[in-house]
Amino acid sequence: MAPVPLDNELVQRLKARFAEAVREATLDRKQAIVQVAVGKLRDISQYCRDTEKFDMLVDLTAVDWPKREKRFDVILNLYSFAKNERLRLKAHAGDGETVPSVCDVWPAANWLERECYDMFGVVFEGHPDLKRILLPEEWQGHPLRKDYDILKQDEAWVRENLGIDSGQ
Amino acid sequence: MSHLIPPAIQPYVLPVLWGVVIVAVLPLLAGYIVLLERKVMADMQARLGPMRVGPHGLLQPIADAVKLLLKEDVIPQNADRFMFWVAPLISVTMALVAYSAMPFGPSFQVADLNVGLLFILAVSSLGIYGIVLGGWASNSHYSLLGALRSAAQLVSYETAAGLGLVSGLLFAGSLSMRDIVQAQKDQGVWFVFWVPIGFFIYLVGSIAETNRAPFDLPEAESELVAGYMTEYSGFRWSLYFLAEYANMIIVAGVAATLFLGGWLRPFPSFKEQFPGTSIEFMDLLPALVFFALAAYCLRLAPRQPVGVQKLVMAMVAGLCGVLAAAMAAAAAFAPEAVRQGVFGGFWFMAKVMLYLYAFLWIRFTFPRYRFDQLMRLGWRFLIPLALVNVIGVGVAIVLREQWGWKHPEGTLILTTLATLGVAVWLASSGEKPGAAPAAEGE
Amino acid sequence: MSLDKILFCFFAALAVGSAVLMVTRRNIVHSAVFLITTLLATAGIFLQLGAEFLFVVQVILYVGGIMVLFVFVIMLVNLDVSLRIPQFNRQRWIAGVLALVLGAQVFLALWTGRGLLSLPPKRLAELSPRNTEAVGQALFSTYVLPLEIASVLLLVAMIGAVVMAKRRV
Amino acid sequence: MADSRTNGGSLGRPSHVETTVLGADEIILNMGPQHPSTHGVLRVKLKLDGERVVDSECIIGYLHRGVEKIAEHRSYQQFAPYVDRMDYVAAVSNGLGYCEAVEKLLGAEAPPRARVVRTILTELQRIASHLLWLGTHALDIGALTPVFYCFREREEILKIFEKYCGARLTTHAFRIGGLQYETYDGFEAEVKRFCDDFAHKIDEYETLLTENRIWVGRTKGVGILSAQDAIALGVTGPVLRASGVKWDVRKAMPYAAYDQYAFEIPTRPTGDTYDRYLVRMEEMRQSRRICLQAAENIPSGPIMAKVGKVLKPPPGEVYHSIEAPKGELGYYIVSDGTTQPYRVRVRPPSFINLQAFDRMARGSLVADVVAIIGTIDIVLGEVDR
Repeated sequence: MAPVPLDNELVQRLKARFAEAVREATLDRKQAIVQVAVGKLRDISQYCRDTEKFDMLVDLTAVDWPKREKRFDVILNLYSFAKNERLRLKAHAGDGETVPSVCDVWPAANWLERECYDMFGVVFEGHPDLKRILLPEEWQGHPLRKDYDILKQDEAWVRENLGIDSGQ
Repeated sequence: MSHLIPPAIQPYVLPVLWGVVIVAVLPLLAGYIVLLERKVMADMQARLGPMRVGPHGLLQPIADAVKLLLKEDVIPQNADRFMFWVAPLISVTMALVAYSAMPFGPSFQVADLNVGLLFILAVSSLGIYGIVLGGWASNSHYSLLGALRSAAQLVSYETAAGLGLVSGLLFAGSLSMRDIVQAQKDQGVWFVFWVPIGFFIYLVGSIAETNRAPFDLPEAESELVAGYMTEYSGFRWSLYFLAEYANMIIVAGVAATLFLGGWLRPFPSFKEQFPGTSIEFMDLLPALVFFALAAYCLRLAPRQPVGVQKLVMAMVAGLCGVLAAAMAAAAAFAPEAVRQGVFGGFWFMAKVMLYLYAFLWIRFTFPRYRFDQLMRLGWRFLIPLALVNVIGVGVAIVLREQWGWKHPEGTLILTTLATLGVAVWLASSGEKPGAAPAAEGE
Repeated sequence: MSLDKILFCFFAALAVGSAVLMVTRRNIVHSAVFLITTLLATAGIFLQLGAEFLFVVQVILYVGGIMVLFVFVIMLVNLDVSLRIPQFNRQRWIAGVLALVLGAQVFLALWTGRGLLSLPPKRLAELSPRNTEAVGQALFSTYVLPLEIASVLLLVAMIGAVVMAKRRV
Repeated sequence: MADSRTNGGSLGRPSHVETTVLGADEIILNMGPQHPSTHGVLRVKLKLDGERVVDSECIIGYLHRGVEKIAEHRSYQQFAPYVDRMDYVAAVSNGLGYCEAVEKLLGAEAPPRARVVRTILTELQRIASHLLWLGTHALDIGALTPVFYCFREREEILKIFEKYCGARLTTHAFRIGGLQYETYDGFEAEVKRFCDDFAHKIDEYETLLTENRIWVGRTKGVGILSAQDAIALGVTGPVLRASGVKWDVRKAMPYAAYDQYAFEIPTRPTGDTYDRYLVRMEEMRQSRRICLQAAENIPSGPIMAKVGKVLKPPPGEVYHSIEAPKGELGYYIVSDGTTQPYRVRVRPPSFINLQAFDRMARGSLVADVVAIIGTIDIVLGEVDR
């Protein structure tokens, strides 16, 4: 059940609208995934919400592929009440490359993008206030990156604020 | 032995004696009311409550007292030490002073001021300083908010409660606690039956004045951790606690005196006597109550797990038995005065306990008001209601005094109904719940 | 020296002493507390003179009502500010002179009327046992007009206060 | 009410409720992280204008344990117990979501008997979670008694869990591919008995609260969340349904065995605290219905699908979500063909619902904040993960 290419009306409409910004569309475990150009992410989101009625942003997260030259997958998980179907938008983003924020499309993105920035260091452009949400403000490093070892931590911060040498 | 005492001191002997008795007994009483409260709460909440210390937790209050005495007494660093130290004293002193005019029985009263009722109100209203100053002195925001809340709450509900009392006072025609009870004796009816609404208003007002749920915003643990008591610990804290329960007993006593006939026993007209003797059945009732208690404890005693607990339970049973015997003896042989005293005290405390039970019942049933709702209830519902009630009662009395209506019941029933109508109207004309302008609160 | 005298001296000393302290404390809350003790001491003197009603009114209205609101308001305002403002101003000489004059007057008055200074032999309460009723009678028969005027005045003040408070909201 | 003013006026020294004067009447009031009714280590910064909340900020993360990072260093089975520690008052639901997600990733499917048992346990867990919510919510608003009744019934449910899998709270009840344990004798009977008792018990709670004037006064019109806002903010679960959106994963995209049972999705029009209360009460009744139907006939057969000892899902990704008591609980799992997930993303309902707190709290009174925090029904273990 490897991913198979997907070519339904939705994808065609998307392709028609955003030409090559729609990189590829696949169907993995019967779930639609559309990979788009990171620059167009916001416009496509806008279109998906207004025209395609994907009115809820279920989830926004990222996956780290350090070996790729654009290491991050930014993943938007959309749901449409009208059609009762899900759509996953995926955009490749390099380290330090800014990703357009979708906060103004779905307010729900606010905290999700903050968490994404917190955990991966993906910078969202146009986010009202992009700062760490789960980790302390002054924390160094982004834990969910693959090169961030599971035993690693911001020793300086821990020593300074918790008064202990190591959490482990 | 009265000749042994120099005449200059003589008038002061008995009051001092009573005072000592009150000060000595009250903390114990308060402790056991706490136990009662915990037991009632547990019963209402499908639990057992304290069961460890002594059989059925009978020794819990003593254990608590010891714990509180031995606890470390923390004073916050930036607190105003003097105020922090003196505030609980104010609370508890005022609460105790108020007892001096409280008639526990026809003879058991420290001093019968001719403004007794006002005196009690006045002094117990001074307890607020203990709360406000304590909250301010401990220099924590929770405390301060609690203090200010309770200040505002007390001042506003005193008005309502006072007006509720007035409706009863109009019948008593005196402020002396003793005369009030006497008036009810002469008129042959407890005033609660004449001004039920006045009683109700005083009930609500007194709950609010003692900061009990659903009006316990000053110590609302889910909002302000413990209100004005947040920074207190150990003995000072227990002083506040003592003051709170002492105040509860005071308001209960006032209600019992003014509305429930004080030390008068129920059914005064029922004078059936024991065949052949001059013992009235009603006089045997207290003895029966204690006897039942004794029997119950005796039945429980052998079931206690530990030997010591068996012993304690048996002792409790014995105590109740002795009391029962004493009551019976009093009913049978004691001279009139003693009998009056004993049974007066019994019935008075019985009424106080009844009133307190209502407190607990309400506390465990209702959620807490929001502050603006509380204020609205006080100012927009209770006070207007109380005013209408007082006016109505006044009219009824004028009808009786001036135009010689011997039977004011009719007018009083009309008054009550009219007031109820007003109450319904007020309740319905209040704004929608929830949408609350914070104006009244401030 | 009878018990009455002792009590009287106690209350008087308490009143005067705490009055002085009230003026001299820097912390407003402390001043308020001393004002309260002053009022209570006065109330005590009333009680000792057998005027229970006055005593109760003093306690309920001044101590239990007005002063509570005082303290309430004091706690609403920022105390740190009040601690910094100067407590005494420059006119202490004038004040001193006036105080001397006043003191002289008081002393003179006391000296001339020293015969009357002794406390009444027996407690007034025993002369007029039910002075509450007496006060009531007096208020509603002899002095009914002033009473009504005063009450109307208070009512007006109350309504005014409510109106002004409402305007804020 | 005076307190907001006093925050500014009182001696500005540190304490649990730190306050600082901003403008004429603007105050910052800081609740938590140690506060009796922030349900854990939530910290809320409120900007007040007098008594009104004009702005609010939730400061979270005090309980962050890096669950998603841990997942990447555990095999699929090893990670299963960790999910119980997220929403620790609804561990069974978490387990169900994870197991089904991994099954989807593997292309496997639990046998029918396992699915029915899962449904029963999950619905019981929903009732237990809602009971806990009801008790604490009522306690926050000052009703002392309901919490004990709620725990009484919750205890029954936990006993059933304990008898089934040995654990009460963090029940690692399910396994990838089905169930580890066969149901014990009398399982159906006990579930049925519980459901029968519960019918009366829930009326008992309602007699304490639903008609109670004070309760209505404290909850009606408090923390209103419109349907548009709810959708825009991604709110799910009872909070969404109380705003009038008739949506439930169990109906929209049935999983486990929900497609076999008849149950209603309760909704309410206005979306205030009172409506959320009613919706959750009704949900408990519906869950009871489901349990009864399911317990009627549990199909016989195997309880474990053939998934093998070592799980090596083919490369790829899957998103699977279930209707947890708090809302839509989703798992987004990426596999790189090894025995350990390459990435596990949890879509935590509490986290996303909490985001709506600001929208609910604005314009309400300080005293309502406690009620609003309670009505969102968050579990900090899940918010912070």
